[in-house]
Amino acid sequence: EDIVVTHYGSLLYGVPYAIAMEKGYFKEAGVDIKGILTSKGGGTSVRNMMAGDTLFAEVALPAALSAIKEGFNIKIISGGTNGRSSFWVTRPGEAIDKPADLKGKRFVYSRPKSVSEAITLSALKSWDITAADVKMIAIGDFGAGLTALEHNKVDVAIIPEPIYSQKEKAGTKYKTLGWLDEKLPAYAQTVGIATDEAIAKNGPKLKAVIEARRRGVEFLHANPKEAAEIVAKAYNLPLDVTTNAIDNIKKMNPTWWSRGELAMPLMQSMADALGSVGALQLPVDWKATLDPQFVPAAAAKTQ
Amino acid sequence: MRGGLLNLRIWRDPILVAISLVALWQVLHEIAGDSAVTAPAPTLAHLWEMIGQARFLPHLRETGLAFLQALAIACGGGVLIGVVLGGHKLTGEVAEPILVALYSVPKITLYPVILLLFGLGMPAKVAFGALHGIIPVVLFTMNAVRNVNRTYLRAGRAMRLTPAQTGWYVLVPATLPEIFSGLRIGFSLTLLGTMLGELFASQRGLGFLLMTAIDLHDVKTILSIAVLISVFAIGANAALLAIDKRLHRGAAPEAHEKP
Amino acid sequence: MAGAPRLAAVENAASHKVHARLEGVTRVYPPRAGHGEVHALGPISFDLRAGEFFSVVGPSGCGKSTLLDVLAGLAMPSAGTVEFEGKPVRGEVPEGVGVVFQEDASFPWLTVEDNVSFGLRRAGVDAAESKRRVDFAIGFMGLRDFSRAYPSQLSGGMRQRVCIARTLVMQPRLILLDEPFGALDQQTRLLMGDELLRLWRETSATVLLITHALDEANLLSDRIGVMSARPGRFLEIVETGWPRDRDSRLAERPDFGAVTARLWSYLRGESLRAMGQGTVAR
Amino acid sequence: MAGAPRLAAVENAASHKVHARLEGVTRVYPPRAGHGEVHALGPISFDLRAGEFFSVVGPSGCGKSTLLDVLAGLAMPSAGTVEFEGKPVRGEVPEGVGVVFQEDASFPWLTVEDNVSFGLRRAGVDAAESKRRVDFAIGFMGLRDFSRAYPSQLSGGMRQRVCIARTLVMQPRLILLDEPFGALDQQTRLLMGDELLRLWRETSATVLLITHALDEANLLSDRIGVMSARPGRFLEIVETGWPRDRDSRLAERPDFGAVTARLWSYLRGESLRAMGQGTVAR
Amino acid sequence: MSKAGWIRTILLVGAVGALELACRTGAIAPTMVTAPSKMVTTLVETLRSDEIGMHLQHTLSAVAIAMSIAIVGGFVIGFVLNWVPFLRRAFSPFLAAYYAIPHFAFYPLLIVIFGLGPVPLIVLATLFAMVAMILATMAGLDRVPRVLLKTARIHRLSLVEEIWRVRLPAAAPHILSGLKLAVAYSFIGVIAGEFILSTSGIGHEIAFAYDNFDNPRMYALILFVLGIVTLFNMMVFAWERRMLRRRGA
Ligand SMILES: Nc1ncnc2c1ncn2[C@@H]1O[C@H](COP(=O)(O)OP(=O)(O)OP(=O)(O)O)[C@@H](O)[C@H]1O
Ligand SMILES: Nc1ncnc2c1ncn2[C@@H]1O[C@H](COP(=O)(O)OP(=O)(O)OP(=O)(O)O)[C@@H](O)[C@H]1O
Ligand SMILES: [Mg+2]
Ligand SMILES: [Mg+2]
Repeated sequence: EDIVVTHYGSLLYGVPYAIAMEKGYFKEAGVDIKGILTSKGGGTSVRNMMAGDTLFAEVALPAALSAIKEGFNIKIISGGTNGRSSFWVTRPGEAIDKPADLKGKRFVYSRPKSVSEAITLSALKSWDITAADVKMIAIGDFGAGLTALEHNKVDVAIIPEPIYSQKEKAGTKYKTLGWLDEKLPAYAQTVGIATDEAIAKNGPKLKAVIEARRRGVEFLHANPKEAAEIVAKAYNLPLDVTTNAIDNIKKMNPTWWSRGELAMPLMQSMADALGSVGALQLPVDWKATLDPQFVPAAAAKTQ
Repeated sequence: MRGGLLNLRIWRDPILVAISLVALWQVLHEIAGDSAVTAPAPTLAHLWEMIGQARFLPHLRETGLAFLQALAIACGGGVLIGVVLGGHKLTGEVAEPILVALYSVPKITLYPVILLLFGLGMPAKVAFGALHGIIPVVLFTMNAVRNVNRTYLRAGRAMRLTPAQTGWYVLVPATLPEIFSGLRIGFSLTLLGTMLGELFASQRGLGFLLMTAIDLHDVKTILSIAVLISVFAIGANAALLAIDKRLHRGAAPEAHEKP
Repeated sequence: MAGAPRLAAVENAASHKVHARLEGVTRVYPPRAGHGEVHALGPISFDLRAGEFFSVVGPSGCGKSTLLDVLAGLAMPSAGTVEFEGKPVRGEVPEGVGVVFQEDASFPWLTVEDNVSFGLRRAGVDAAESKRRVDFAIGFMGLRDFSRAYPSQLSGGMRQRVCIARTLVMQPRLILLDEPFGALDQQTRLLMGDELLRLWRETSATVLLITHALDEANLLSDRIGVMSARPGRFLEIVETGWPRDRDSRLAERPDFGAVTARLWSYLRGESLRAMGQGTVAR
Repeated sequence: MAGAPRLAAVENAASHKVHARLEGVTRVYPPRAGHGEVHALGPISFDLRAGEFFSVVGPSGCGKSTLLDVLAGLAMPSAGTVEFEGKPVRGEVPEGVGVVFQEDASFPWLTVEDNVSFGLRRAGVDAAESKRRVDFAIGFMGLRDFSRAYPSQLSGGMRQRVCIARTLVMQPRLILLDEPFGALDQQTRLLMGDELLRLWRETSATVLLITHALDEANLLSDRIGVMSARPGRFLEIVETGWPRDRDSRLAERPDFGAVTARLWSYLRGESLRAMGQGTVAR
Repeated sequence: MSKAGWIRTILLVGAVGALELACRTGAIAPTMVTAPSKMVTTLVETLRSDEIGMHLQHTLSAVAIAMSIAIVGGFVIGFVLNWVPFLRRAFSPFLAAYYAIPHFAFYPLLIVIFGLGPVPLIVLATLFAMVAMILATMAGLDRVPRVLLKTARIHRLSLVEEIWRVRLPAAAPHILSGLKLAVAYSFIGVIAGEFILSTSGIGHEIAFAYDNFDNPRMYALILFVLGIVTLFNMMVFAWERRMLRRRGA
């Protein structure tokens, strides 16, 4: 079986899967995962899962919500990652030290009505700054944002891990704005989804995937060093970068990699954020959206 | 024959251009810095290292395999369709506007349709590649066929050639330079299309490498892959040019007679 | 060319008194970009007898090439019917018909040799036989030094000779020639004419030759059709009555000049009419 | 054509005894695809006298068109020099030279009218004068019914006439014609020849005519250059000695035939040699 | 309508009908492709909304600029390359290879050089469209019969006149393949660029609908692009037909 994991091979959503693959957790749990497909963007990830014989996908929550809203026959069956995994940065020496300094600055985000826009605006709102006070610039992807930042075309950009660690290693200096989202409520980033058909037919396998992933997360917390090594190999990244990146994420948010539980409040706060920029119509009918039957007991307990 | 593949003279000028391109690259690097363009030397070193790694080969093979299939479809199908559309007036008038209009839509938007038709995996990649490359071949061939000297066609009819023979023995050789122009564009676009296919869903292939590199903002790897592909495409182009030159050497117009 | 399997042709020629027949044929070019319809030809009815040498003369633009197109099946008549060897010709060139066009129709991407052997190869003639015929034709056409040259390296007349060779190697039963010697000097014309006569005698093929040279028409033909100014019709079909076994020395006969003069007299008025006419619908 | 500003031409013709001069001119085509180098022409040295009518005859492929290209400045001689009106011609066509090519050179995207007025428009001839000349030329060439037709709607001979008209409306001082009447019937040829003579007399232009018809060369020319088989050289330059004020009735003179016969005798051997020759390097 | 037009219409109607049927009967899930009727109704709705005008204007102006530069520039460059053998030899292998370069990887670079406005988009589309035009121009100019060039020289045309009055019209039917591609590529370049680089324009709207799984809107907009492109193409086709008719094809 194949599964789809958004940004597998680059961003760190896929770490538990890489570990589970390496450690043979999938087999042990009763599912034979042959490959992990990556794809760019939530829209494509969901479509890929629906088109192929893929069992399961971990995709961005907004993509899952929109797809379900538009009548795609899928359900959210497990939690993925929660909270933030990236830094807001500006150029070193830039005088942005307090919320008031943000006024009139140029913020870069990936695409209109995306998570990055929603979260940025939510964070600003938490400091009583409105969209009208700043300049929001869509630029496609993070890389372009960094380039724009360096050339003084924008003032604040977002860097997710492991790009941040990689840049740091390469000697690029940024000034992080850690305080920016202090007051932001926690939110869910990615979730596990499956088609109704798979849910009906492949229940045990889905369960196994979620269970294997959970064990991956446990392992990650228990053996951070080895985990970093596994990721370095799977993602073809330098070991110090992965070590650093995993560290950073844990520092920011110890429970970024959830154990699979469906954390309602976190999902709700993401939905609210999206709703506030008009990317999602509220309210969400969670009943029709979720199918919690596969969340492993072990995960449910830790919640 | 002058113009053999080993002739130094025909390589000198393109090499000069290549050197200027590298110089331009260096200049761009100076302007834009590492976050947009890494410098030529370290990039090439990185590329060399990448190619050396054992894990690189499966990626290359994956893309190569898809590309070759797509290329065969784009070239073979393109010339065939081009000859038919150009040679048969009614078919051409009916089909051309539909083809061209569909082609003008960015292929990315057709991704769901491709998924529907070909599913996920190799067939979809091949289809994506062929879809990009075939129309230039069709258009160049078709247009050339339409403007073929009518007397050649009349001669063909007088010799009772079948439509297939007319196509193969008259229309194709008569339009070879245009067909090759189309093939050159088609070749490159097929390559691009195949990689685009890998951007959407993959676990292997150059497109996969490129996508993760973009995600990671790993400019050096992005450029390395771009250079690899460009060098390959340029080499293939030069080869196509050389073949083209040999094939229609008799019909080739003389160079301008300079006073 | 010479000494080729020609029995079939002879039999065929013998079994059909009429080799090709035109009945009430007209051709009107439809109106197109900037110009109204052009009534180019006819109505014309005439029989091409099996094995005869027929020439067509007429003023420029009178419809000679159009007639050839219709007869060869390259164009459909707007009205009337065409028959070849008893079967109707409708938009397709029948087997056994060879055509040399007025324009240069040599394929620029092939060498002289390959141009000449083009039809043979398509027809599946075996290699040895094909080579023999091609070599002969190239030599006879004076192109031996240029057999590996491409048409772009030839003079106008040489290219025309390539096209003649390409048609004759096929040994057609009906040979249609549209001013095949137009770009040749008179002496070469004579040589070619004699050879064409010899070939015609030997193979019993039927020949229809469009020419501007009245002497040539006279010398070569059994019958000569004189065409009127457009729309082309036969004003007169002149029977020469020359013996089958003739060559260019015929021109020395006293009655030879009389036939040329007769053609002249018919044509004088037509050419003037063709050049000065102002009667046709725009 | 007629009655146009021709004083300039007359003066010019008068001030140069020699209008164009070739000295030791040869032309060798370099080796290319499948064929070795071809020594097409020369060495040739001769003077074209101002105001004369000079014809060139020679076997097919002997280098006549090549000679014309060199003389017009369209091709560079491989050796030797070309002069026109005292100035060297080096790879550029001098002002005052008009050429009609052997191939069809009509512009397929222009109507007959626009083809004919092509050169006039850019030469800055004023609209009324231009229209007058174009109308005259089209009418004279028998194309009045087809002035708005495109070349694809014309017969071979009609297209040739378009090209002749296009050149003559420019009233060049040196007119180079490469078999301009090749696709025309004999009667039309005669008409055109007479008109060409009239034009030549009226404008004192110098004419160089390449032709295959010996009668025509004889009738029209002051001098006739007979070319050898390739590489083309003048075997002989025949002076006809006809009066300037001549026309086609000249053919009735008793001494007319003698000149044609002389041309014939020179050419017979050359054509045979050209057709059968096997001496040139591959 | 011409015979070809009728057949084309019948074919299209048939195809659309079949698709409609497949969608209605559920053979094709609405999550994959939207029924044509839905596309049209959504399109009408979309066109009624105010913002679409702005997007349309952005896209079309970028396309128009890119297309004009590409066509004129492509011809000029093609001509120069054809004219100077050294340049032709030097650049030929690189020209078509350009299409293989994954240009989307260079958006950051474009932003650095051309800023954040519409310029990078236009540059992208122009380059994409121009190369086809260059190649077609070169192939077309090779086809100009030598005797016509000789005629031009006999008339002592200046270089510009020769290009304009002889080479261009003689090569025009062959250059058409480049022109058709240039039209297509200007659209592709701008719209695909808008997917990523822009916050407005039809391309951005399509991408947005795509990401939000708003299939009806996405297909409606694609349909709209198809319509506009067809409009452009029809002008080219009409011109081609007229030209071919004159030249007797
Ligand atoms: N494709 C065409 N479309 C329209 N009119 C045409 C076409 N071809 C020929 N014509 C017209 O038909 C008439 C006869 O043309 P055709 O070529 O048969 O003449 P021809 O006798 O062969 O003349 P020539 O001796 O000059 O070759 C001419 O008036 C010409 O204008
Ligand atoms: N472009 C070329 N490249 C090589 N050889 C050429 C080229 N053009 C002409 N020739 C050769 O030069 C010789 C003379 O050619 P040219 O066209 O001058 O002959 P011509 O006298 O005009 O013949 P014709 O009466 O048949 O038109 C021929 O043998 C021909 O093969
Ligand atoms: Mg004709
Ligand atoms: Mg010649």
